[in-house]
Amino acid sequence: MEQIRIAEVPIDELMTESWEGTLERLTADMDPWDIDIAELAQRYRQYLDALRELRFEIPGRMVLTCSILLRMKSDDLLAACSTDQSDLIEELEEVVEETAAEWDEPIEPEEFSLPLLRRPRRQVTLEDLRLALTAAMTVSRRRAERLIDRMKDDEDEFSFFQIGGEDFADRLRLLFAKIKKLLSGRRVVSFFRLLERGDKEERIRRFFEVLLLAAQGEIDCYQEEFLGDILITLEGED
Amino acid sequence: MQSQEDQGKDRDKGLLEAALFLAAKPLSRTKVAKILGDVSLTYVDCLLDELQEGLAAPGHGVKLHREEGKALLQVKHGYIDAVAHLAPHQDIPRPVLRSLAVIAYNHPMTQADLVKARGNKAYGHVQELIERGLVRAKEHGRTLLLHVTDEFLRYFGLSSIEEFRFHIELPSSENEADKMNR
Amino acid sequence: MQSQEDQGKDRDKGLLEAALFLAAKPLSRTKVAKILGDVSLTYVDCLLDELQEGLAAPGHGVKLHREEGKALLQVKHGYIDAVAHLAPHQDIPRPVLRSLAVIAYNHPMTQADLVKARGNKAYGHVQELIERGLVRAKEHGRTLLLHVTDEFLRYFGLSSIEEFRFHIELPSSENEADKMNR
Repeated sequence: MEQIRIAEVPIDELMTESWEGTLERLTADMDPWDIDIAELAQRYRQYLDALRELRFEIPGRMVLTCSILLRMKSDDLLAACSTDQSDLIEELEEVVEETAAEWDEPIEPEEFSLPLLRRPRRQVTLEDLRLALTAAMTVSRRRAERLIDRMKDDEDEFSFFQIGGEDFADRLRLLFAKIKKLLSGRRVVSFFRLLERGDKEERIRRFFEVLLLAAQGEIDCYQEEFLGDILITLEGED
Repeated sequence: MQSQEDQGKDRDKGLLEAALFLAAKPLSRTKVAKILGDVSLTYVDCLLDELQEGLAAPGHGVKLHREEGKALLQVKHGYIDAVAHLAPHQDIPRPVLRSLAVIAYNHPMTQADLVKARGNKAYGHVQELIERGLVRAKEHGRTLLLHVTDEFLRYFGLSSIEEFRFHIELPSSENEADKMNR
Repeated sequence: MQSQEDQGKDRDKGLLEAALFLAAKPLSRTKVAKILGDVSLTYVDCLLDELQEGLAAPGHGVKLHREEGKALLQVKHGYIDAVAHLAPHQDIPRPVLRSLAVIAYNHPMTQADLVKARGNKAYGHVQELIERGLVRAKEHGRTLLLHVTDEFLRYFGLSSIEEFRFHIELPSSENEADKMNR
């Protein structure tokens, strides 16, 4: 005998099922002429537990059905022979029908409607157009100013690399020493090994210095592949 | 020929209609008075009465709803179902909307009371409304207590649940001229 | 007493008004016909004519605007400035309006110049403005030459593009800057 598992019953069905339907479902595997009341009461309680677990409201008539089933079960167990089961079933049907009748007539409220949302869109006025033009011009002016500022910044950055100052000559000397040290025993050194922080600013500065050392004939630079690493050797090593 | 006075009144009536047409929220009498150029509230009431009466005639699909000194144009109840789909945000099925309306009107309300009012299908509606973030539920004894959320107010462009009550349509109010003058 | 026919027509007029009142976008004649219960387009036109005529009378602040088989309720020109602040939404998005203003001010102007002034997003704005019939574009070498249309003039109630230029004498006062950022 395969028992009905509430967990396998689709939620929608559970929610909308009538009490008779539930009883039918719960007794589907039983002999209609020999319903095991004890077992049915047990299953009905499981069913209510399952509903509670799903946080569904449990209509009063279901609780009532369950209580009547439990009473039938106890009657059954308590010497049942003298109890006329058909009377009990009649009683069950009557009370359940009465309660269900109350439940089936939900108190209809006066019908509400939610507000119908409107999104009134107004036409644009000449004043809006005038303000839009002023705003567009301001934005456009700001954009132009930003562009000029950026160009100025670029110039400032360029002045940072200005050649000829003491510092710069020193830096070149230090870099050349570093390259020679890194090259001791090696044929080439990667450009990236010359970097300490590796940020964009340092990379540009170092690249500029490397180009100058190459231009001065101290080192040779080459790339094995397009956009690949820059490899540095001492001039005339090849 | 029209007198100058009549022309002035026509202008004011036009302005009142334009203002109510553009405003998505109820307009207070004082606001209307200001728009008309700081006129008296008695005059505003007079114009509102005329407009209300005019719109109440057959052949109009819109009516003037007045409550607590505020006024708003609304679609007449009998036409709502035929035109509701034209309004923005009508993606919630009507039965679910009705359950939402009941919750909002009784806010906060227990799920048990909602089911009494709307039947067993309301369980599903509550689930859908929670998923949409329009309603939240708190345990409340053996049932749930349902609240509408801030998202609900945002969705309907309302500033408070009281404003929602202003919008609420009760079909019986359609023909009650005296109610409108409250 | 009203005949049944009159009652039916009143109902249709009410429905039409309700639909136009609620609709966020212009309604096509075929859509109206459907809302009225699959009536003929001739009948729809007849109702639209009547509504348009009725609203044109003094004392109304709203008019029926019809264009290319679509209809829409709009505030009459004379009233818009007084009530515009009541509607949070305008029917041309702000960035598109800015591009339109630049085109009108420089009219005619190449698309390339517009993009220089307004950035790449201006390509999309031009498309939208052409679709709305406010701007037209003619090929002009490798770019487009943009003009405002008669519909543009009608929309803003102008008689010529010069009148627009006259209206928009650029402000220089301080508080104008705040206003622009509204």
